[in-house]
Amino acid sequence: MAVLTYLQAISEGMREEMRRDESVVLLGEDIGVYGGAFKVTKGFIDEFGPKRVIDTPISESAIVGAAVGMALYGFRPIAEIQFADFITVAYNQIVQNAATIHYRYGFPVPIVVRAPSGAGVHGGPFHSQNPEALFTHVPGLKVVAPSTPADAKGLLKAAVRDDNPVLYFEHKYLYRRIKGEVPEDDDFTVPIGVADVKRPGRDATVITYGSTVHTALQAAEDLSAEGAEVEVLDLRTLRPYDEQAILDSVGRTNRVLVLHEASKTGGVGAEIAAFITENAFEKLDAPVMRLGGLDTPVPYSPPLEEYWLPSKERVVGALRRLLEY
Amino acid sequence: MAVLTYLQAISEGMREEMRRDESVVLLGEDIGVYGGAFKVTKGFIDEFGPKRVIDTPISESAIVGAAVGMALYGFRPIAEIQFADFITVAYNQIVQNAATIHYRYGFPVPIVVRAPSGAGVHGGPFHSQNPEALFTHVPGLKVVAPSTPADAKGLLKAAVRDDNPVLYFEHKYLYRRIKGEVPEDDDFTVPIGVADVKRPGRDATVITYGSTVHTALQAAEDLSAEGAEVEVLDLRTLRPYDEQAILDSVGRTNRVLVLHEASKTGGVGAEIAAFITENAFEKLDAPVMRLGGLDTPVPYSPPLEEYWLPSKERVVGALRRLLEY
Amino acid sequence: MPKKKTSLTKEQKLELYYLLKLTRAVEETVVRLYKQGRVVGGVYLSRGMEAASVGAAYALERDDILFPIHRDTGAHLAKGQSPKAIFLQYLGRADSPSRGRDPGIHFSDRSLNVVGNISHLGSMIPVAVGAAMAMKLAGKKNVSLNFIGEGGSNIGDFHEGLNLAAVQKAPFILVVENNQFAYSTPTHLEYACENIVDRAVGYGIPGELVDGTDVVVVYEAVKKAVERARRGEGPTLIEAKMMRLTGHSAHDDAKYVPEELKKQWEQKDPILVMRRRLEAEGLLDEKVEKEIDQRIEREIEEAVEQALASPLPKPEEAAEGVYA
Amino acid sequence: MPKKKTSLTKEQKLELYYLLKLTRAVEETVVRLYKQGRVVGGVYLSRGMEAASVGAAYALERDDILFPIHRDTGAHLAKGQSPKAIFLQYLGRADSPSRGRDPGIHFSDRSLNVVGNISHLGSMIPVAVGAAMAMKLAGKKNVSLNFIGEGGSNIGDFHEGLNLAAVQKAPFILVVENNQFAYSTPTHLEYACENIVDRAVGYGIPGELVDGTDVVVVYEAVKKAVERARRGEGPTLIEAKMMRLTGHSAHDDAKYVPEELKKQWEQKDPILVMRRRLEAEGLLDEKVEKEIDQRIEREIEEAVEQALASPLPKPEEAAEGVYA
Ligand SMILES: Cc1ncc(C[n+]2csc(CCOP(=O)(O)OP(=O)(O)O)c2C)c(N)n1
Ligand SMILES: Cc1ncc(C[n+]2csc(CCOP(=O)(O)OP(=O)(O)O)c2C)c(N)n1
Ligand SMILES: [Mg+2]
Ligand SMILES: [Mg+2]
Repeated sequence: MAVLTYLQAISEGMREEMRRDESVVLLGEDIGVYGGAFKVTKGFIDEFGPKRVIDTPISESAIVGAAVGMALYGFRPIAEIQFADFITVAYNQIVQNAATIHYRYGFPVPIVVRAPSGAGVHGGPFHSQNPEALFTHVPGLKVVAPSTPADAKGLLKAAVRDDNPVLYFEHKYLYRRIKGEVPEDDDFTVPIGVADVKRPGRDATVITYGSTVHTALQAAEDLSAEGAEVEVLDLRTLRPYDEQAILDSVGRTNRVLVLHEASKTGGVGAEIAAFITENAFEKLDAPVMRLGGLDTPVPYSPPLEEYWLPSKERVVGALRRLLEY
Repeated sequence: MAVLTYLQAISEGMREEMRRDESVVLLGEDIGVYGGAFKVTKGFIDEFGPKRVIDTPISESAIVGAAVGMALYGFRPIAEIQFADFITVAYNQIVQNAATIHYRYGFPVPIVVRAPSGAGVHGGPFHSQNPEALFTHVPGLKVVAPSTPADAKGLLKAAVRDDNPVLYFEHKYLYRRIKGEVPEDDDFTVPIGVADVKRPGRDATVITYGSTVHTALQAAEDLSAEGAEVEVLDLRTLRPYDEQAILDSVGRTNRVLVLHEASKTGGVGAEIAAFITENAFEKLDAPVMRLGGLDTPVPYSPPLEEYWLPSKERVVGALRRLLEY
Repeated sequence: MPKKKTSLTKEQKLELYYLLKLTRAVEETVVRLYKQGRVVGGVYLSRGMEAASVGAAYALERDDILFPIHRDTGAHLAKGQSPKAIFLQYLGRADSPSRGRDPGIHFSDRSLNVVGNISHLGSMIPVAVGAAMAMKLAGKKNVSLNFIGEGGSNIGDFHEGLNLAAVQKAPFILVVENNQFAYSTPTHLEYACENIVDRAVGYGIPGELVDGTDVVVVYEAVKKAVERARRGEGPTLIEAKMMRLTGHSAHDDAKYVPEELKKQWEQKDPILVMRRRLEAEGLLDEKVEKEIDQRIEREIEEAVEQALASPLPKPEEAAEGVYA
Repeated sequence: MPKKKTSLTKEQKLELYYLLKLTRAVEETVVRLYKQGRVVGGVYLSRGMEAASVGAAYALERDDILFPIHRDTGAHLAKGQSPKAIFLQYLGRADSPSRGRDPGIHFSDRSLNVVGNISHLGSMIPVAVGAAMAMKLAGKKNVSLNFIGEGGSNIGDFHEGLNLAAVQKAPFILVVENNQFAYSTPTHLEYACENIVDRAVGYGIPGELVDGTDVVVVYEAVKKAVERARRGEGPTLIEAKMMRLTGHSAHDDAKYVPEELKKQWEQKDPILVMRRRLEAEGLLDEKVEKEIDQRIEREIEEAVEQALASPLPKPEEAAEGVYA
């Protein structure tokens, strides 16, 4: 297996799918000659040409809408939103058009919307957002958020092969900071809807995804030194989420912290916590706790942004309370 | 007190606020001569003139954006979205512009966005939506959803007087079907953020809002005949929600069903259920249950739509399970 | 009014006339069913606008893709749809094209290359542009065509969609059905330009303003745009001017429309306009007219009967089919 | 290049020259701070574009409302903002206008009637239109002015905002800063019209294309639009053509821009253009030039010093102020 950065893994996943299947095309701003704002599509236009690597005007609603139209007529477009924050401009196309077509008319809409998300890079309120929970309420969408290079590649490839609209939130803080082994098998995919135990444990579970998987792993490491074994369950897919994996983990540890970088209120964690309470009430030795980013926009200045983020210290603190409950 | 329909109450609330405060203006499609698609602003243009009752082109993003701009310079605009379903077109203006300005710059943004929402009227997938949970994750917004004429008027007036962007989801099924006494005092408001016990009980609580308050009341009535006293707590405000009222009710009944018309997954109910579990775990004699619309778009044909809706029978069924737990 | 020369055959002209009348008859039937309480949802009519809807769709081949909007009964029919499908839709029946999920003429038909719309005005424009891009990329010579009201033409997606289509030289045609009102809103509150077609220059594409009450004129204009698109020369914006001769929907009496204006436009009822043309060209007499009317009556009667006999969907079906 | 007659006084012209140079100096200082690792976020520069930003804002009175966008350092300064505030912003300090919440020149100043932008291109257009509507409704004679890049002009809100402004005859001016690129994207991939200003006719408003490298020309065009707006005649679209003489942001080397093009446009550096004009008019000599440079140097030095001495915000402040 090759060792790749998270960013390289996404890139490789796309490249492989484009080589495998001519119907896979890319749409986005600056994705051609420039290779994308984060260089995820570097070299793609040379290999696949401008017909399949379509540099668009700045018009996210048209980008997603056009992707839907192409998907209805034989293509499998991957639309890139330059920063996830701007996905709200394309919101209507995603939640009203893409999400509902199959239910209404029975046509598959195989599009992927890639969106670099997340804070920690001093991007301020509009280059730091984690908008996944704006979509997980919407029937018809699939939402994924990988935390490792292998998952990033596997989920990308699965998303391209899926016949439904898949929102792919890639965390830009992880792009070059996280490296890992990635299977080279052309048909390696990570199935959508399947969670993954990133660290097994018996005393408590952190259910999380994306960047905070790493925060959770660090917190688990710290607590392990104190004798507490914390399981880290990486959801990977936020809709449809892996009910069985969640119930299994709760069955093992009986204590759960749900964690994400996005603001806490109304976040994905609410759904997960509610699901657990509803379906594993008897298994719980403590309340399901939640931890997320502050309920504010993401501020720019480092002291503010650091305070905004759910830090390892906060995760450890929450886990201590959970373990002591 | 006058007896008004839910629709009349909204209308009267707006009229009173416009008489009281010259800075209150309306923006929307067909709200002038026509008096609005649902006639909520009937006669307004005659009384207040076209300068304050602004008939706009079909461009919801500009409507909300312009409302924000007017709010920054001395006005208190009420923007009408003809059907709540179309609010997704204005999504970016609401969640990125309106919601964040105070945090970033300290300017109040006193706008109200009125949106007739809800199913039950055979409107199909795009005239039946309950989009409130698409907004309750967003810091900076307030979200209200009245169930009675008195609340409709009181919350409308409170929303107009609030210095923050308030999304006001009025349920169109209730418009002419629900009548009730409404205080005539010019300064009657229903405070934002305060829930209301619509029916007291001791055996279980239904926490709900909007149209399903009535479903819950009917279910409670049915169960009362069987000797179970179900409390109905009407949230009225979905963000910020009334934490204390929720905890108080859980303290009284120890059993909770969270109910709404919107699709269950990722809905407002998830946040409420998660909050309860986190903060009143010891008080719970049963898992917090949730009931909502199906996790699909709202279908058009009556048998499908009826099946989609969380019916009284389903509420009674869920409550029985809760009571027997 | 000087008539342009047209490439239409006699048969085609009579077919267009039949389609105009069929559209009118289908909609009148829907109104009847509505008044009988059988249509559960709203009814949006195209009376006065049939020429644009029929004429534009008639310029398409089967493999061209049609994106009709909320009043385009005529376009569905001109693309080959059966009245029965339309009735089934309004009645919300199990075997309607949307299986009871979407109301009225919001429906698709894969075999006819018709893609139904969401209600959000303008939202189909980028989707239709995408379909056009797909045709081009696949090396096909087909085009996609979408409609928009003059009211809907003020929404952001109109701009984004047309601009993208222009840059991509996508084989796309957008027909603006300018019927003087958006619901109750008169044009001077909708836009301040002379004509919506004035916007074409802002995308670097041709724009053509046509009499939207004359089906032949609309057909010719769209045909030209289709040929242009097939040649790889990119999109065209066409504005068809006409009048909505009914309320916004079946429950709207349109009191906000001045009586005089209504009267004036009644003279330009597309069926009258076409009848005058056919008579002038000697293609229509009482006998032919009667044959057409009888054919339509028969077709409608049969379709209504079959539609009414069709079952409603089973409730539990509501939960199915969210994902492919 | 024939110069238009201008109503500017000698002092004003020299002030404009000073503002151009100040803008350049402020940005160069920001780059220096960036390279020292003191600016935590991104840096977007306006080198080559100062004339449009400065010239447009200079045409406004204090009670007119300015909506600058991501490269409008010059507009902030021309509206009366201090360099210190800008440095504080980039450094994310507690007493910066946004209190460390928003980066760089994304900030507001109530006392100067400047409203900062969100990053979403075009999103401020409807907001600025609303501010203009507020002026009109309040019976004031003030206007609002917003900028947009030629890239951002392809987003839906451009269309919705301008159309609403036109229908409302709002005292609104939109200045398109056409700098040939949107990030790495050249104009032919952004739009297919000749000029962005061709879109004005589609809203029924005047459009004016100007040389965006000449601050006087921009000033005069905007001034005319402002006067028109004050007279109640509605919005104007102005397109200023120029070139972004740097990368998209401080980390972009802009390799995608042909060297020749860069060279060509270097000749039209707004500071050079204005210097030539002032020299031709006999308003500038070495002494005056030196005075200006020294003033700027002094101002910048002082501002940087003060800014660097300012504290960072307290972490806990992050949680405050979501609601009014
Ligand atoms: C984005 C959006 N806003 C509002 C509506 C509600 N609505 C439906 S039809 C209509 C009027 C449309 O006018 P126009 O585009 O001129 O088409 P017409 O109905 O006149 O054919 C309105 C406002 C909608 N469907 N979508
Ligand atoms: C809606 C949206 N999409 C994408 C971006 C990312 N982005 C920031 S600046 C920029 C290029 C803007 O080009 P233009 O409007 O021409 O302005 P310029 O930077 O050239 O001054 C892009 C794509 C954004 N800020 N907003
Ligand atoms: Mg119309
Ligand atoms: Mg540019």
